[in-house]
Amino acid sequence: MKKSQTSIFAAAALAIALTAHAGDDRAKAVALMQRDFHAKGIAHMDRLNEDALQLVCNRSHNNPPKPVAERLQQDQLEAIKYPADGKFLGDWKSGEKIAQTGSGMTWSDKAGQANGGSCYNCHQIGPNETSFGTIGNSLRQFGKTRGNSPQMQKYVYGKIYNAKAFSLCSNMPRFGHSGTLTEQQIKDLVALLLDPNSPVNK
Amino acid sequence: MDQTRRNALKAGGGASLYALLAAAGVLRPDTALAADWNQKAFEAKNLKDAFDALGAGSRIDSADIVMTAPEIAENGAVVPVGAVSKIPGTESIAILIAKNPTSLAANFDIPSGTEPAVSTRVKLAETSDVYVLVKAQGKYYVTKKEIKVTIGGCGG
Amino acid sequence: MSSIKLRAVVALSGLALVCAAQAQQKETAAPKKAAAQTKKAANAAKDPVAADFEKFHEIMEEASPAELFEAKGEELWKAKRGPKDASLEQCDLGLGPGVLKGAYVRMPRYFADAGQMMDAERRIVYCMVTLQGFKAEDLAKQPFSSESRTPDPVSLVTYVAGQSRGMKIAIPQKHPKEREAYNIGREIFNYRAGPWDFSCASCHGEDGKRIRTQNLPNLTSKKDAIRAFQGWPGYRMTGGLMHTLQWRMNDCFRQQRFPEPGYASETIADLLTYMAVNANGHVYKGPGIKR
Amino acid sequence: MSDPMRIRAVAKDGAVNVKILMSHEMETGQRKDAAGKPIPAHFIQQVSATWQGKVVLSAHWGTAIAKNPFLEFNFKGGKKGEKIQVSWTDNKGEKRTDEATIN
Repeated sequence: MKKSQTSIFAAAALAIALTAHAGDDRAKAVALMQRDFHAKGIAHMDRLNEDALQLVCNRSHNNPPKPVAERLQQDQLEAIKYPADGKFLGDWKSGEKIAQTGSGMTWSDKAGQANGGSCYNCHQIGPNETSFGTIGNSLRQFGKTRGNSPQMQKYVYGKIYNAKAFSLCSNMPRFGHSGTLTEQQIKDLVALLLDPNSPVNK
Repeated sequence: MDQTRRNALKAGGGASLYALLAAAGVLRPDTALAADWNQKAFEAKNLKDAFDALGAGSRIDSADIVMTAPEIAENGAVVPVGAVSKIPGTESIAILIAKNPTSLAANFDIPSGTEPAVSTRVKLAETSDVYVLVKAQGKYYVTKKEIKVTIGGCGG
Repeated sequence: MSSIKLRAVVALSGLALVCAAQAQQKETAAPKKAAAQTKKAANAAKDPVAADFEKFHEIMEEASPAELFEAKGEELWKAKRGPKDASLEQCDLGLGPGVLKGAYVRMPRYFADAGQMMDAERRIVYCMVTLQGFKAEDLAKQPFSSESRTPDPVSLVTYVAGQSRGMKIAIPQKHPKEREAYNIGREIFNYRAGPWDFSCASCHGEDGKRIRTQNLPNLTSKKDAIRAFQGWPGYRMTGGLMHTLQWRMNDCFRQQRFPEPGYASETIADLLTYMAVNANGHVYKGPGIKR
Repeated sequence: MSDPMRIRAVAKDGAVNVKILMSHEMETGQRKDAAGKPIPAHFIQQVSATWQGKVVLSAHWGTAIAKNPFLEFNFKGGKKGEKIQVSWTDNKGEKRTDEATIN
């Protein structure tokens, strides 16, 4: 099963790679970066290597053919690790702090430190934070309008864990997949969005 | 400034000696004023103490003071503030920031011949009311405006 | 003071607002009023906030602290310095030795003597090495401004940039290497990688977006591209430091969660070529002020 | 040693507009370094501008003036070609005077 997925993916990726017109410049760009960059702090050189998903998004200008996108989204979805205890709602107050915090994973951050979710950088969320970005959609009253069902909780958990499972070349980082946020942190963010007591839903 | 003279002024008990020297023509009044940095006012930890230390215990709200400042500061570290006084006989213009660790930011003496208008840039520790205090013919006039301090771009 | 200590000083600054440290208690304060404000802010999409920022930005740029660094740069440009005890007055910035007027708005460009694409800072470093005998490795050690130190190339770039104030940006694309640099730069701009899957385009590829309250120019569009050029080198209000485009690229890659690009490297020159060519035709206003 | 000020003085309609930029840290004394040690305050306390021997502005500053301070004012009487002097003194007793010609 695993193997066949990989080969389907490889074939698709190859097809895109072959049809891409800027391949030569891209190859030169990658070679140049490999030469000119250096590891610093926790940011090692392997970060310059595309993973499979990045490769497909890069070569398709973030617009992969539908069958490829669906296939790869399925892979991403299947790789999401949901909480073993089956609970998705953490503490919305902690969630708000995580949403506010923008540090983590840069070369100036330390290994092992608690990372932030940078959520406000891109989304409107709570009512009291007027300094929010607009790269992502507004999440105001997210739970109020969408409900708090177990399915919704699982969806939100999954979306934060790996946004690419739902939209392959989304701008949103894969916070769980990349090891940026812990299970508990993601639960807290789910609570921020869905807990009826969270100011987001007031 | 001449440090010796300043010390002499302090040692000599301030106002009386100053008046004496000024009367004798040793000091020009405006230069002497410049030497007198009001420590008590500048170190005051809240607005009331700062006003009191400036001698502005009672103040008149005035529409004749025009403050130019942003509603929302792009960055609290550099906030442009301009103040113009249309009050006749304006002698000094001060800028105070309510929520800063020390409230008094600046005090400008306006000699005759200089327009009662100054611009500078201040730091705001957080969203705060900013006051412009004008002294004219022995009375104090004031206006205020809230300036918001925001969080900008960047992830950390 | 050690550099580590300095970094911490910057991070601890009470007045320089650092994102990570912010406003975690805000949730409790005056919810009703704030909610109304949020709504208002969200509704007025092309918001007065941005207009207000711009207005005061312009007022401040009329007398920008960047001028202090321009003056410093001029002094450094003309002074005999380095192991060769020479000034930079014979440095060729692309228009002939010693020609400063208009040089900044025509870089990056291909320099045949070096056989390389060079942006202004890369070229100035090259001149400091070839004319004055400084070592490139030394200049690359601490190339960005800190509280205790403004590196010489930063002041020099600011001076050189000031000499193109009011001139039209005209980055050349005649030489094949210049056209190639543009194409490679575009690929670097769009290259997604790293733990957060970011490229430059993740933040700078769409119109009308912001991060927190900061507007994000769409650097792939002709209309916005000028904003990658305008105001640089810039006096950054946070920390009150003078920064060049070399710093801007470096810190963008940091926040992109990438490893660190080499200072004054070809990668940066190519990336800057892509962005600068897109800004061609606009009038450059000289060193500016940044948030 | 401190860097020179940038002084622009422009005569227009009988008044001189003066814009000054000073190179100074304006350290508040409120900040701490990595070791938790307070960074001592270091800021300009007094600024005065003179023209023809007459003080045309004198300012007293606290720690809230932004780093690399800016000051703008207008005075009457100055003419093109005349000089103005600007001096500052900080809380450590350092001082600096620069001169500019009115344009």
